[in-house]
This record gives sequence, C-alpha cells and structure tokens, in this order.
Amino acid sequence: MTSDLIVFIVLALIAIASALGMAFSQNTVYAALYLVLNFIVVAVFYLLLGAPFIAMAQITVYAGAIMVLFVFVIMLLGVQGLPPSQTLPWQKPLAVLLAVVLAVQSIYLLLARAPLAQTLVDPDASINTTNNLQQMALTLFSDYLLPFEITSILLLVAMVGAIVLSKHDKKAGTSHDAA
Amino acid sequence: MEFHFPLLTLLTFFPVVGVLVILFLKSEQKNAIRWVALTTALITFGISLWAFSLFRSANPDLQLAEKYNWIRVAGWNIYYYLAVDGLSVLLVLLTTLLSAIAILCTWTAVEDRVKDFMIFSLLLEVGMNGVFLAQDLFLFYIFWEFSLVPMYFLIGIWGGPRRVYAAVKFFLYTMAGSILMLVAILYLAIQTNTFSVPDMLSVLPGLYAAGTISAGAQMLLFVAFAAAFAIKVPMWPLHSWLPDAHVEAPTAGSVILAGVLLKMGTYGFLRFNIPLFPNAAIQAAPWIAALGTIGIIYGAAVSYAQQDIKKLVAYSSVSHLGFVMLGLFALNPEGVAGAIIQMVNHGISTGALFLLLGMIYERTHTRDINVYGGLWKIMPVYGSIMMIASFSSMGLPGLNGFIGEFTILLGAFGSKAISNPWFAGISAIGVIMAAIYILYLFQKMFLGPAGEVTHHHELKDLNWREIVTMIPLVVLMFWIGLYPAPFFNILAPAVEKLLSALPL
Amino acid sequence: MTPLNYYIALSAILFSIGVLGVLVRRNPLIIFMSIELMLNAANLAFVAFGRSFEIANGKPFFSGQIFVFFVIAVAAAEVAVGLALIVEIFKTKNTVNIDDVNSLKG
Amino acid sequence: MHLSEITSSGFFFLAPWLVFAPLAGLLINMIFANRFKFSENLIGGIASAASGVAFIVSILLTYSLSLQHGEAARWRLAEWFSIGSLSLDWTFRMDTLSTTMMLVVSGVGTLIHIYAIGYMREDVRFKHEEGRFARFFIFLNLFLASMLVLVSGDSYLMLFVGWEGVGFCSFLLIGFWFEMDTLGRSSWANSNAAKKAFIANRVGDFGFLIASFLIFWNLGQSLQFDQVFEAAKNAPPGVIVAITLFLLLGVAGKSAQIPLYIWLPDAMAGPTPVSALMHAATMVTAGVYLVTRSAPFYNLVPDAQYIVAMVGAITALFAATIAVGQYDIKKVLAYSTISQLGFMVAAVGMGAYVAGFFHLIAHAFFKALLFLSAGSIILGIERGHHHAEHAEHADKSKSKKGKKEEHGHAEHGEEAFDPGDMRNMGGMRKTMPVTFWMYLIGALALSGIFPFAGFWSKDEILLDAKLHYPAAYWLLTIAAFFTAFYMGRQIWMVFFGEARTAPAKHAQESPKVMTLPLVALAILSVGGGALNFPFEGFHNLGHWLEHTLGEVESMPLNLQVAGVSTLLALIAIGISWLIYGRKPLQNGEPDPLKKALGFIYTGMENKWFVDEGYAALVIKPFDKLSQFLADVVDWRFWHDFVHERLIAGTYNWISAIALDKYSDKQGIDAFANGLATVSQRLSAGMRKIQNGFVRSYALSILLGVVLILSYLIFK
Repeated sequence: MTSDLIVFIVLALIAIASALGMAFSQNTVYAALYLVLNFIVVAVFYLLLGAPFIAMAQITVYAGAIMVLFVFVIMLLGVQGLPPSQTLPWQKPLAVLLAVVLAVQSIYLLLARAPLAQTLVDPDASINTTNNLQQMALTLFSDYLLPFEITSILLLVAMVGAIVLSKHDKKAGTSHDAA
Repeated sequence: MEFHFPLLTLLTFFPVVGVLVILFLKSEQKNAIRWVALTTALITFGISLWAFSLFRSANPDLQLAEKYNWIRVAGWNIYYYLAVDGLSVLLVLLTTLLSAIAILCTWTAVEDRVKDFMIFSLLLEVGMNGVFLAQDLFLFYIFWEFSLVPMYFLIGIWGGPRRVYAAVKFFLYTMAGSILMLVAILYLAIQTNTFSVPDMLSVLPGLYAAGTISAGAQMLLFVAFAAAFAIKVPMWPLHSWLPDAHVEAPTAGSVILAGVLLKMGTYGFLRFNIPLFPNAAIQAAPWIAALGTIGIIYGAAVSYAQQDIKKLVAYSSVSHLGFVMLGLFALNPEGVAGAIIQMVNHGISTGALFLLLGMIYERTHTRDINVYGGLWKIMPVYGSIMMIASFSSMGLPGLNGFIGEFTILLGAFGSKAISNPWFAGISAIGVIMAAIYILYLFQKMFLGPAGEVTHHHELKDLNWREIVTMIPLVVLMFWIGLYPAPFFNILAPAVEKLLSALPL
Repeated sequence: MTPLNYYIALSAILFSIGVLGVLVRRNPLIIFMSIELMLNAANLAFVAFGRSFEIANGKPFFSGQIFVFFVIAVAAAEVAVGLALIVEIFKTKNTVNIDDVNSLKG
Repeated sequence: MHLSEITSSGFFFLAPWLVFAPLAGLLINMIFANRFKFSENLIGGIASAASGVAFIVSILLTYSLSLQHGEAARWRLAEWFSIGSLSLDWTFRMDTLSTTMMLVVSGVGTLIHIYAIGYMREDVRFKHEEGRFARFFIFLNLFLASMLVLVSGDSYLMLFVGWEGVGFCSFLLIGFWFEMDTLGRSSWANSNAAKKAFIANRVGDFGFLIASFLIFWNLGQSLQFDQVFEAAKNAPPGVIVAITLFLLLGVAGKSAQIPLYIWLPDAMAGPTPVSALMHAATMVTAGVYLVTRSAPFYNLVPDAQYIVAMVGAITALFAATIAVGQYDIKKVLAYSTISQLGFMVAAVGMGAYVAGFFHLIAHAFFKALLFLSAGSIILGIERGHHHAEHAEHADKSKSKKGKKEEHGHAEHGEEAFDPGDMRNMGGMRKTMPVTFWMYLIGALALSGIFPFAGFWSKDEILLDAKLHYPAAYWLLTIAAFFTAFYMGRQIWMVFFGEARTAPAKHAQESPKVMTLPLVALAILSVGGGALNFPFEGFHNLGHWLEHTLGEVESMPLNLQVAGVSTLLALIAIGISWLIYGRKPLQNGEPDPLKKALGFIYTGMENKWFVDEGYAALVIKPFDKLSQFLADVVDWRFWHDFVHERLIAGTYNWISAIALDKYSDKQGIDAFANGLATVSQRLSAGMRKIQNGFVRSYALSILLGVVLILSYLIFK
C-alpha cells in the first residue's frame, strides 16, 4: 500500500462523510460547511490527478464564490429547521434503497465495463509537467474557443435572469400578459 | 463544394426573425405585431422571388442546393439539404404568397391573442417552406411534423365552437399516417445508408435490380409513404378530418390549410412516391386513379348537399385534389404538369374562396347558405370577385382552373400507366358536377332575392384592404388561365426528367 | 499509485449521496447543494478518466479538465438563477418547504 | 407540318383585334363607367363602337381572304402552353367559314348593341336599377369577345375556350335580373334559369371535352384543325364515330337540341337583346358551326351523319309543336329557335353544310329581327302599362300612391302584369306600326314565304333532305308547317283584333335607336336570300365556303319541294287565320285550339312535360343521391360511425377498461366526448403520480435511471 493510496483512502472517507453530513444535517449552515469541506477534498483529488488549475478553480469558484452565495441566501431566509413531515411517507425508504442500488449499479458498470478502469493513476507521472497549465489554456482557447465564448454568454444570461427575478415590478399582477 | 449564399436557408427561416421581433412586442401592440408579421411575410415572399430569379427553368436538376453534413452516427448520413427544382419552385412561391395573404386577411378577423396568432402563422410558414425545400428525408420529416404544430394551435385556439375536437382530429389523423412513413424512411435509410433523396435515387435502382429490396417490399414502402400523403391530400376515403378542420379553422387557417398544407400531400407523392418507388408507382397508378376518380365524383356530389358554405368548399377540395391525384398518376408529362398546375390553381382558387367566405363571415357570423341571397346587388365588388373565384374553381376556360383540369384529364385519358380512358371519362363528369355545386353556392349566396341575413346586418362592400388581399389572386387566376406558358416552361424540364426515370 | 477504480467508485458513491439528498430533503437549499455534490462527483469522474487516458496514451489530454471547467461555469450560472428563484419562492410563499410548493399537481 | 401557313400578308395582322376590340370596350366600361358617371349613351356608344370595330375588322379580314381566293390564313398571337406532346398557341384562323361567322356575329351583334342602348335605358328604369346599365354592356362585350374567339380559334381547345366563354356570358346575361322573375317579382326564377342554362351547356361541354381527348390521343396528338383532319383520314372509323357522337353531345348542349334543349326557353329570362343576340342569332348556332368545322370527321362516317340529321329533324318538329301551345311571345320565339336550329343541325348532319350555313345566316337576320321586335312590343306595353297605372293613380288617393311607389315596381297590383303574354296584347298594329311591319317581315321570312330569306334557305335544306334522308325530309316539312302556323297565330293574336288589356291599348311605339336596327335587320331578312340563290352562277355562299369545306354540291331550285313547302306554309297561315284571325281572342278566353285538340294541346302547352320529366328522372335523383352521400354515407356512416364510433370509440373503450373498470358504459361515445373522457381518466390516473411534490418527481426519475442501468447490466 503506497502512501498516495493511503492519502486517497483517508480523503475519500472524509469526502463521503462530509457528503453524508451535508445530506442529512438538520442545520442548513452546517450542511453548507460540510459541502465546503467536501469541495476542498475533491480539490485535493484534482491535484492528485494532475489538474492543478481545476483544483484552484474548484476552490475559488465552488468552495469560495458559490458557497458564499449559498450562505448568504441561508442567512437571508433564516436557518430554522423544518418540522418533520408526514407527506410522502414512503419516499425516504424508497429513496435510500434506490440510491444504494444506483451506487452499486454505477460502480459495477463503471468498473466492469470501462476500458481504462484498471489503469493506475500516478500523481507523479512524467507528463504532469509545469507547462500543464499553459497547454491547457492553449487547448481551451483554440479547440474550445466557441464553447468558452458561449459560456460567457450563458453567465451573462444568468446574471440578467437573476436580476430580473429579484427585481420587483410594482405593476406586476395588473397586466396579464397573454403570451 | 463551393460556398454560396445560403438563400434557401434564409428563405426558410426568415419568418423566425419576425417571430423574434414579435416576441419583444407587448401583446397590446396589436397593430405593430400585425405590421411586423406582414412585413416579415412580404420579405419572405420577396426572398422567394429572389430565389426564383436565380432559378433556371431550363435546368431540370435541383438548384440553389445547400448540402451540409448534419448528423453522422453509425453509418447514417443525415444532411441538412435544401434545394429547389421545377417541381417545387411554384409551390414555394405559392406558400410565401399565401402566407402573406393569410396574415393580411386576419387584420380585423383576429382580435384575440394577436401575438400568438402571428407567431404561429410565421412558424407555420417555416414548416411549409421547409417541406417543399428539404431534399433529405430526415429533414423533410422534421419539417413535415413541425408544420402540424402551429396549425394545430391555429385551429385549436382561434377556431369555431368545436375547435378543439377539430384540431385534435386534424393532428391525430395526419400524425397517424406519418408514423408509417417514418418507419418506411428508416427502412430506406438503412438500406441505402443515406437520408438524402438524390443519393437514394442513385442507389435504389441497383437495389431493386439486385433484389435487395423486393418488389413486394417496394410496394409496402410505397404504401407506407402513400398513407402519410394520402391522409394529408386528403384522398377519398381518408378525407374525414378535412371538413371538420376547415369548418372550425379561422379564415387564415383555412386558406393555408387548403392552399398549402393539402399540397404537401400531393407534393409528397410527386417528390417521393413516384421517383423512389417507380415500379410500385406504375403498379399502383390504376388504383390511385380509381380513388382519385371516386374522390372527384364523391366530393362534388357531397359538396352539393352542404348547407354550410365552408363545408361546401371543403368538400370541393376533395374533388379538386382527386383531379390532382389522377393527373399525378397518369405518369405522363401532360398529367403530371397539369397536376402541379392544378395544385397551384387549387391554392389560388380555393384559397380565394375561403378568403371571401371569411370576409362575409366576419360581417354576418353565419355559415348557413340559406340565409344568404342577393348579395351581388348589395356588395357588387364582392360579388364580382367571388364570381371570378368560383368560376376559376369550376374550371372555366380563360381562368386558371381550366388549364389544370384540361391537362390532367387529357393526360389521364391517354395515360399508359392508368391504361384505361374510363377514369378520365368519368372524372370529366366531375366537371359538370363542379358546375352544379359551384353554381349552387354562387346562386344561393349572390343571386336571387335578398336573403334573411341582409335584414339583420348592414352589409358593406369590401374595403381596400380586402380588395388588396384579393388582387394578387385574381391576377394570377387570369394569368394562369390566359397565358400559362411560363408556368409550364418552369415545370416541363423537371417533369420530363422525373418521368424519364420511370420504367414505362 | 491509486487505481482509477477507486476514483470511479468514490465518484459513484458521492453521486448517490447527492441523489439521496435531493430525494429526502425538503429544504430547497439543501436539495440544491446536493445537486452541486452530484455535479462534483461527475467532475471527479471526468478528471480521473482524463488522467487515466493521458497515462494510457502517454500524451497530454485536457478535454476532461476543460469539461470540468465548463461544468463549473454552468454551475455558477445555475446557482445564480436557482438561488434567485428560491428567494422569490420564499417571498411569495413565505416558506422554504419544498412540499408546500406543489402547485404543479394535476 | 402545318397545312396552312402562318401568314403575314393582308389585313390578317388585325385578327387579334376581333377579340381585343370588345375586350377594350369592356375594360373601359368596367373601369371608368361607374367611376366617372358616364352617361348611358356614352356607355352604350363605347360598347357599340367596340362591336363595330370588330365588324370592320371582320370585313377587312374577309376582304384579305378574298384577295387570296379564300386560301385559309392563320395568325399566331402568342404561345399558349406546351407540355409533353401537347402544344397549343393562341392562333386565329381566317378561312371562308370562320370569316362568314365573324361577319354574322359582329354585324348582327353591332345592330343589337345599338338596339340595346334604347332597350336597356327603359328596362333599367322599369326595374329601378339604373346602376346596372353599364354592367349589361360589359357582359355583352364579353360575350362578343368569347364568340369571336369561338369562331376564329385555330384549334379545338381555343374553340372550346370561346365555347365555354359564351356559355358563361349566357349565364351572366340570363341571370342579369338575378333577383326577380321575368315579371319583375322578387324570386329565384331568373337565377334558376341561368343556372339551368349553364349546367345544360356543361353537359354538352363534357361531350366536347371527351371528344377532344379522343382527338388528341388518336389523331396525331394535336388539337389543331388541319393536323387532326389530316390524321383523321387514316384513323379507324370507330374512333371517328365516337368523336363525332361526343361532339354531337356538345352540339346538343350549345345549340339546344334534344335532349339538352330545355335550357333555351328558360333563357328568355334574360333581357330581350340578349335573347336576340345569343339565344337566337349567334351563340346557339355555335353547334352548327362546330359540326361544319368538323365536316372532315362527319364526312368519314355516314352513320354518325344520319344520327345528327335525325336529332336535328326530330328536334325541329318537337320544338315546333311546343311553340304552338305557348302564350309568351318570347317563349314562342324560343321554341321556334330550337326548331330552326334543328333544321340547321339536320342540314349539316346531312352533309349539306352550305344549306345549313345559309339557314344559319338567314335565321340570324330574321330571328334577331323577331326577337328585337318582340322586345319592342314588350317595352311598348310596359310603357302603356305605366301610362295606364298613372291614369289609375290619378283617381285614387295620394297616400296609396305614395305607398305603392315605396314598394317599387315589383309589387304593383295584386297580380303582376305580364307584358310578354300574348293574351294581354291584341290590335297592336295600330299602336306600334313600325314594329308591326318589321315583325311581319320577320314572321314571313321564318315561315319560308317567297321571296324572303327563309324561303331560300329552308328550301335548300328540304331539298337536300329529300335527296338523302327521306325520313328527315318529312319531319322537317311538317315542322315547317307548324312554323308557319305558330307564326300566323302570333301575328293574329298580337297585332290584330282589339286590345285585350289597357296597357296594350296605350302601348307606344319605340324610339328610333331601337327601330333603326329593326329596319336594317328587316332589309337583310328580305334580301338575305341573295347570298345563295339556287340558280346557276348565284351560289355565292356555296362557292365561298367551298374553299374551306371542299367540293360542295350546288342545288338547283326544285319546284316540287319549294312548292310543297310554300303551299303548306300558306295553308298553315290560313288555318291560323281561321282559328285566331277571323274571330279575335277575347280577354280571359282560353285558346280555341284547346277545345279542338284536347289533351294534345295540354301537352303542347306544358312542353310535353319534359321539364317535369327531367326533374323527376335526373334532378331529384341527383339531389337525393347527393343528400344521401353527404348525410348518410359521408357524415353519419363514415364520419360519425366509422371514425367516431368504431375508431375513436374502440380506443376510448379500451382506454376506459384499462383505466377505470367502473365506467365503460360511457366509453362508446362521440369522439370529442370520448377524447375528453380519455384524457380525464388518464389524468385521474396520472394525478396520483402528479402530486406536485418535486421530490417524488425526482424519485421517479431516479427509478427510471436505475431501471435503465439494470437493463444495461443485464442485457
């Protein structure tokens, strides 16, 4: 058992634990913090997989920006837990069952059917060089230029959408637009 | 492949521009919406004229082609392939013209949800243009089904009292036929490894000759395609949806339905059934001629018994399209060219009739023929235009209907494929019966003493907008009737090419 | 030297936990976070597969990472709009219980 | 390939103006007349001038033709269309046959245009529809244009365009007063008459169409006259028989022969100039023209010729008997026209084309004269009627008068006064002397009295019949007898004795614009015989037509035939004097013949119940059939039963069973309801799933994912 395998297992346990914590914590703020932890662990995995840029992006965008947004909203809406509910009593057991089945199935499928599944992933492989980031940038801005630009439009649209949604039109409710 | 300006794409999708502009307008700005829609339709018509100016009628092949790889999965070659030839160019012009006219005729007729109406009208135009321009079966099928949706809403939202019933029926019937066609398309594509029709045409004769596709299979494929098209035409006895749809549809819907949508069926026969399955087409010709003949007589007889003016004209469509089918399956140049001309004629004449009936309906809100009478005295301009339209529909020489009917009957009479002059002979009785039902309509509405409806309504003669709506159609009626040579010259090379491939 | 298997299994487990979160929780914020978790699981698989492809072929391969990059961007957009929607729902319904937002029922 | 070359010499380039001139007149009147408030004289003048130009063009064309000794000439205006082997042009054909028709059509047409100015001016006033004056002349010009297309066409299809065109104009003009009947009462009668005429014509057109298909496919894939006649020489006779018989159907429709003649009497609903121009002088003779034009076909098949001749002869006699029993002055003339058309058809059927054509021309003169005079009489009586009414009104209270005027002409009096009924006339030779003399000339010409035009033309037909078809000869001779009789009856009833009603007493002579054309036609009726005197060196028409028809037998005068027919005519006139002239009919007295002939006269009076027969045998069954097809077959069976019950119902039933076991009773219902029920049931089921909880939706998605994955694993 090599050292990086040990690192992997420890981190993986942390990731699973934090994910479970997020999913089942009654306090929304705790849930958000568990998720941040999970994101950070995943970022470490990215580093191990030779993707430093993605790891940084994960931390800044996800663990940073997005989660801050979440926390803002949580603070805005209040942190009170929800009372236990009697609706859909069969939902929970069924969901758990299906989720487990899904996990088993997908693990099986991915491991048994994926052609590269037996590859060893080595964090020190020679191709993981310092110009990794540069090469990735080159790829991003040549082959993937169009999707990249579209992403910018998407973000713009999302921005506009968020603004429109939160803007309060005083006349809303009087003019019913048939369209 | 050299790059040229994608004119046909522009032509097909230009109405979408109008839709986008309308989306930015408030639904209260009804006039602005109408003007945008009309302008869009007129520009589209202009584009079609532009395309027509680049069209070389002496060339029998597909022109202005735009062929791009679209989907390539597992040996399925699906193309984005638009092109036009002599068989379709007139129908494209007819579509863009009638779309503009249909929008113009709803100016005051539709006051409710104008925005939606115009959006659907423009989207419908996209679908129709696509159907006539697509040369790839996959693309064709998409446009074919797409054109159903806006029509469904046009009937279902702005129609008469039983609109939902009519819309659902319209949708289900045409859908049911299309599904068989889809299966046949997939089978063909698997056999030929392509969806492009011209490519198929170069591969298929070999497959037929080698027996890869047996004669029986060819017949089945023919029938599967025919099912979709025959319902759309509609051929007797599959016409049951037509009166419902026409009666309930708003005027613009009826105009487009009669003028263009039905032509999609006959065009399908012309474009796909005949060239793709030549042997089956020749075998089936007498049967289809028989159905066409029955349709002619039956439609005319049933039409005469109607009390509802729109229903009367709807059944007359069954009769007229029987002529078209008869001409198509005469499989000689006279018959096929006559059938194409008759498609255009029917679009013009029946379109005009529906427009005119819509105009009077807007004034009186009744479709009962018995309450009318003596309108010619009260509305002389209306009466005169109606007279021209009715007699054009009846096939009076000098007007367009005659040219189509005469060439069709002449072709069918001497057709080798039908090989029996009786069909044409019996169909010619339809000419007499056309006179009977059209005169019945015209007399009951326009001649005789002033009817009951004139007591309740102050009937005003046509206004300028309505006259302008009618002028292009009336001009075309005379043009095709008196000097049809240019139209035939456009068709002739493509028709000759189509027929020369048949093993007759 | 970690086998790719492990990463894949981890990714599947994280994804299933995300699914579970979506299914059992009634707080839209947590559901949303679970969705983010699912995206992350998928991202992890992307990067891992990309990496193993790189090693197997012996040459740099970035498509996996670039996809993750796009997913992150989309997620950001999604969160912006989604949170705005949640705030809006809260304002009109005055609740964050997703079971109270069931006006879509037939 | 073309047997007669496209020509460019002479005045032939004017040929299109035959059609363009009337069209120009029509367009001017259509566009400007009502907008700029043209006076009636101007409108009529434009229309008459247009017609006159056509006449002048006809003269010039004839002149050019005579310069090249009657050699047929063709003038191509434009390509019409060509597809496959079908290739057609707008080509005008000038040969001796067509120019003769042009002269008759445009010449008589011009006179009638002029007459119509006077006639319509009063007619529109009597009917309070002054705005329709221009419309009449537009239609009249349109008719002239169509008729000239008919006679000048160079192919069967162009002929057909004119053929249907005149039928269409006939529809328009018969239905000119479409909202009333012939007496001006609000009614469907006139429009029914118009419809009947068009449909009867269409039946004939059907025959024409089939004939042209046969010609095209069997005779060298052409419709051009020279080409098909050339090809006919080598064609199997069976085909030619079929062609000629289908053409005969067309002739029967257009020229009002048995069995399609029924529309012509009703066509008298049109204004009188229309009856004169179309339903006597020109349009109805188109059938005769068609047979003459197709002479090369008919000459090949004597059997078909025999059938044509007999159809004509039987029609001639049949219609003549009906004419005896009619009271309406125009109806008598209408049946007389049918009868005379029978003479012509019989003649051309016998191959005596010149005789038939000679009669056609003479008939155009004297029948137009008779009709126009009849119109003059009717208007004279209308004038008298108004005069009498005004006198009557003067006596009565003013309030009643005002009320009456409000109601308009249609409701004058308790029973509408019929100005065309001969029982309302009498003694009119005193009140309308000019018209009387003109009518008398026309009647004598029609009866075939020496030396009027009708004598020469009719005797030529009879002589031909005697030589070739004795049966036809006897039929025609008896018909000639009846002709003289009913004309005598008419003269005595209308002009002699005392006026039986006040309007007839106060009748006034017509203005000059109407009487002058009468005089012109009367002169032609007197002198028309000179066209083809049966003496050596005088067969002008015969020699002229020979250029087109080939060798024509010229008939010398046969004193026996002429003597018999003249004698019979004189006897008939004598009998009519005995019955109607000696003791004039009194007002309200039934026709004296009725007592004498009993049920035979009832038959004549009721047109042998042919209309009723058609109604019972053709029209009713067709109505019934159409109703049956529409209501029972199409709607109740096909639309409701098969589609709604069987297809939609079965679907509903199945879905009802599948979704709700309790309510399958309502499963079989109309499609609409059924569909609604189906969707309701479907949605009732779906509601349980569609609970609005997003979580459970997500659960179902997950379920789907798991299932798909299971499939992937276990497949």
